[in-house]
Amino acid sequence: MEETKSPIMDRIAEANKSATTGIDSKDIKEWITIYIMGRGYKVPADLTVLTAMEYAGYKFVRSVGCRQGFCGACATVFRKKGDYKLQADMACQTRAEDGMYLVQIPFTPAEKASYDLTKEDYSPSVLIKYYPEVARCVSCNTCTKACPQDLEVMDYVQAALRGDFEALARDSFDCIQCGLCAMRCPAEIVQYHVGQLGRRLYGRNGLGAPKHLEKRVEEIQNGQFKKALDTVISCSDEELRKKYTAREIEPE
Amino acid sequence: MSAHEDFKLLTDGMKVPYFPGCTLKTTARNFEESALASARALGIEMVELPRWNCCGTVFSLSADDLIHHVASVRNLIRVQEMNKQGLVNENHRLVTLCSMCFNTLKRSNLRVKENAEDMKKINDLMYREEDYQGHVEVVHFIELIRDLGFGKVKRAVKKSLTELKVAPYYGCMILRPKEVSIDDPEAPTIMHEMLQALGTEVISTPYNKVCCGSYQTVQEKSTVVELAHEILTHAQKAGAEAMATTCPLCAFNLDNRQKEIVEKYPGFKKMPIFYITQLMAIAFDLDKKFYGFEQNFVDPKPLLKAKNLLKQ
Amino acid sequence: MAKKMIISSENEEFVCKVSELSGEQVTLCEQCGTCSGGCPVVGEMDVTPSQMMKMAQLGLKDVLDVKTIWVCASCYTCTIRCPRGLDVSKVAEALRQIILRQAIDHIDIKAIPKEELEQLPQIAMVSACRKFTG
Amino acid sequence: MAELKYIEGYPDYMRKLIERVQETREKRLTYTPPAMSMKERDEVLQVHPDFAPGGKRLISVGPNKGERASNEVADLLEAYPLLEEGDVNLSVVDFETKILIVGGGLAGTSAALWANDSGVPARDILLTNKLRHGDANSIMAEGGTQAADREVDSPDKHYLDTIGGGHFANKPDVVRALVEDAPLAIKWLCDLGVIFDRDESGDLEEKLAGGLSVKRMHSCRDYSGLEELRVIRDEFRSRGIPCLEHYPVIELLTDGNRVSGAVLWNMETSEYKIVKAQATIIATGGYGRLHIRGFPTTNHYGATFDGVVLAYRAGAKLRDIDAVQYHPTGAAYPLQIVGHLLTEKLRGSGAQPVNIDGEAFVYPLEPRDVEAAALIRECYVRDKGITTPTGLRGVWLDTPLIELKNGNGFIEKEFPGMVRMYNRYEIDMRKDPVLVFPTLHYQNGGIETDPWGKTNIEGLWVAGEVSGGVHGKNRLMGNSTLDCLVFGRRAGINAAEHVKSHKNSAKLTLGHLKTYVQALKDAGIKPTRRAPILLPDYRGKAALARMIDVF
Repeated sequence: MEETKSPIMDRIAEANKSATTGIDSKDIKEWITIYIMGRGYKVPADLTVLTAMEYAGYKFVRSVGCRQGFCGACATVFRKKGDYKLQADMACQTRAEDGMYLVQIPFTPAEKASYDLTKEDYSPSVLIKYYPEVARCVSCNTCTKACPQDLEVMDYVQAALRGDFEALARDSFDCIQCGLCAMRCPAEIVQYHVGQLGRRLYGRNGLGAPKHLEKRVEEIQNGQFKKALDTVISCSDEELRKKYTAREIEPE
Repeated sequence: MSAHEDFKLLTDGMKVPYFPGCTLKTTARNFEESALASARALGIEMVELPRWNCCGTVFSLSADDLIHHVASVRNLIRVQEMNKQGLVNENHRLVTLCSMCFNTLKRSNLRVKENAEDMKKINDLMYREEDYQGHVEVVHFIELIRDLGFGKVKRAVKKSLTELKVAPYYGCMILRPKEVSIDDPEAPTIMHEMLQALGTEVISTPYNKVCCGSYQTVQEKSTVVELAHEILTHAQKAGAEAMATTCPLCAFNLDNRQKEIVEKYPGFKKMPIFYITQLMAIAFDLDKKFYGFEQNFVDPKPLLKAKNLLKQ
Repeated sequence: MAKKMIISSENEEFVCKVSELSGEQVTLCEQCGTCSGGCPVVGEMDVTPSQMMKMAQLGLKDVLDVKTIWVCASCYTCTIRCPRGLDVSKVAEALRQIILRQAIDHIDIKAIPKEELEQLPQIAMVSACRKFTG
Repeated sequence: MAELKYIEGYPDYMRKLIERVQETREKRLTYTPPAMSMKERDEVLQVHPDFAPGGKRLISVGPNKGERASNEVADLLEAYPLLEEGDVNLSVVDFETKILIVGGGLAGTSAALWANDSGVPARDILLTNKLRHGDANSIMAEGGTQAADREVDSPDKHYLDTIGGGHFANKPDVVRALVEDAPLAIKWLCDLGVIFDRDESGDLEEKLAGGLSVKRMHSCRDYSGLEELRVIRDEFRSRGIPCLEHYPVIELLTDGNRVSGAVLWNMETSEYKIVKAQATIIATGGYGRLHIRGFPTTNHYGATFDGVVLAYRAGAKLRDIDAVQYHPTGAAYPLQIVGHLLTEKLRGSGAQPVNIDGEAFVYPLEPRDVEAAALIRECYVRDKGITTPTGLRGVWLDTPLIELKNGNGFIEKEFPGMVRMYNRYEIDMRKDPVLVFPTLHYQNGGIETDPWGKTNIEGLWVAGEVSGGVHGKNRLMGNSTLDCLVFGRRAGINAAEHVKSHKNSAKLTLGHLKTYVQALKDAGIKPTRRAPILLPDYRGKAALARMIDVF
């Protein structure tokens, strides 16, 4: 038995169509042509490369993930009309432009070293030990040109080479591991794996263990909060609500 | 030496751009720390490039190869940027400590200076950077000291290393090829003079400019063991108790590889290998923390203790 | 008895290739042997530097198979002593590059044992990679 | 409209509307609309999608028969399976493993690591993903993870915040496990190398958030979820634990009322694989991509409710499945980021919702559901919303106010990722307001769990957003990544103990399908829908209409 309909919700669903179920052709005013793997498709203007490809009929299994620029799955290489430069970006974050020639990189083949950080000491030689190819870097900065997150990729690879963990962690932090830098590196370095190992070493050893955390973990393991939790759990629903509304909030 | 007296004023407050190189941040940190401290003692402040990348050693010799010079030219552009930020007052020189960085940077610099077309191609490739103008001059640390006059070094010495018999070891990169050499490639004297200024007894052998095997240490260790053994034993026969060098790779091949030398030549007596700046730090009686002996493979402390040159 | 050699256009092409890549006029070498005498690692070589220059002059392709070009430590002793002003180290580099540019690396950096890699300073790894990998 | 002319990221007509916002900004610096009274709240909630009529109905089959759920959820629970008994040959087992983990976000990956740490060798664990390992909702968490590890804080305070936030509907013993294990989870992450934000003294920097009484949000700049996941994924890969990508589970296998394995389906070759497992842990996340009531979503492409559908058909009990969480400020322009979450901290730092006339119309920090309802009312009841070129409506979020109130550079420092995101489209959020509209965000309920991740079905564990009971009717900020870490760990440990003490003798059958399909027929449900749907479909109508299956 359907509950009564809500007209507002229907109007919302209708208005949000372009983000939920795809656009109907009758609502579109401007059209552009993009070339997906060389084949031309007429698609609405002002779509992302991802939604434009979906409009054209592609149902993604690969080359898609979060759809919001976090996961790096929709790495795309493209040339704009009349521009010789090869560009790279996230399909979900790039506006489809008229005359754009594009192809997606569904997977970047990359060797990841296996390591147990409890057995490694905190020294630059660990990076060379697992990724000796870092020494092949010719500082040509091609990786930086490929990075959709505008990171100075070469800088953090150089930081890895000279064992500057802090600079490596800072410059590589916003990396979403999309693989575009590794695809274009003439020295065949997998920059984001090097960044990952370097950041973990820095996280473990460069920052120092937070003091109060160790203490609190011990307290919990010694059952120091057992009593406090027992009491609050045994409160009646009514007592709990009173406690909740009465609790004071720490100032900003 | 007196001609250089008036230099004393000139050098105080000299702030010169300094290119460290990757190895001076890792296995050769002691080279950098002793050098920076010794330079300060001489009134020279070596200001590290705020942003730099590996020099891309060894200088690529193929006539058509430009990509391998991009690394060096990019560092020279960083010197230009540094001068604009007013971090230094020595605006056209770049000081290096490691001989290999010196050689690579200087040769790449010469190559683009002498070949406008190569310069343009490299500048075009690095369209994200400003263009390299070609005004930077790459200088080695001891070359900088020589230009200031060894008299200044002598005056800064507080504890003369008179008891120490040291063989200077030049290696290849600061002597050869001619267009980058900081001294006479066949009969160099610059390190001899530096060691004399520090008060040591200088032991000279023809082997002080024979190659240590350089990068062969990665793929053909035996080559390095043979060469290092020759170089070390000749110096010892001439009475040397220690050796001084300015290249982290020579240091590695002569110092760390003594482990393999002893395995092959059991009779071999280990000998400490110093960076020349470590000897400067001792002679200038600087704080112990600038000596960096913990990174020397053959422990130099017993020898220094025997010569009562070691502060307790 | 002298060894009979036929110099064909293929050899000539090779001579031009080596000259162009090294930027050196290899035919100028007068075989005085100074480079071989001064070379610190000549003991490890199967063909001395001057013999290498001779093979380059004659355009003999099997100079690409010699151990010499991989034992060279680029110390430039030959370069400063050559009476004809030839840069022998550049000829050795040109021969190496002809091989490396066919994506045939001379060393496999991933095969270097981990304990060894952990010790080698950056300067050794960077220079070895430049010389022995494409 | 003629060819759209863009001026600094906005089409010209929207640029003119922004001028109105600029005109009233000065006045609004000192004026903030008062918070609503209880009566006003109830009144505005009538337009909130979770309360507005017509969105829900009673489930007609399965363990939760007779309970209310969103129509989209009920549609999937009442859908027919993708395969019948005879379609697959269950006698040939492709993978025999001790622990099968379905879903590779924070929960699944933690479960695998902790099972491995509890003695199950890597080769006896199998993690399957529908997309790539790690492309999950987890990596989009920006705010961070809660844990009561400061001196002034304690797990019981965290307990009270969580229960109060969940409208007192959470399961007490489960919340206890959550708050007690929280500091252990943070410690575990630190030891693995996660870089949490630190204050000057080097201690963990912890922030406040909506509904929290004490500062206990641990963040990693604004990539908290991503940093946590990529580190534990790196550890997972270093241990060589087997992992399948693009291999969703399309049906569980049971032996009586025990889960004994699953049927996997290779999305590229369309072949199925049979997995026999002593323990199965479901960690498939939420259901944002169902676009409940036609709302955009913050969720990733694979959030399609598969885990709950599979478990429900095998007899698992659900809890609080009616509680849908909408976040009031999802980006509404440009299309590339529609639905993307704009963290509550923007309003906390001074940004104000503003309508087309430049008026502030709601107190910025109302509870999430009330704030969302107010924005909807402004757009669809009072028609004071702004329409984007593709038809969406939204209101302005006046972010420049933050700079005026906290000083220049505050936005750049506090929201670096967001500034970069908007810069991509030439929009400078420090100078111009951004357009927002509520977005579907979190599945509060799910498969009921106990403190050890166990469900009412033997051999089946759950962890993360797919589970029900931890968050009651409304999840607090920072409790989602925590839920994944804590119950990923507990499910992993508990499953490991189970497999070490039991022999793997179970049979593989699809018996539970027979009873379920019969129940559907009895309830008069025609086989028009099939589930799990695996992926949403955004293909253009035109292309779909002319699509034929040739091979």
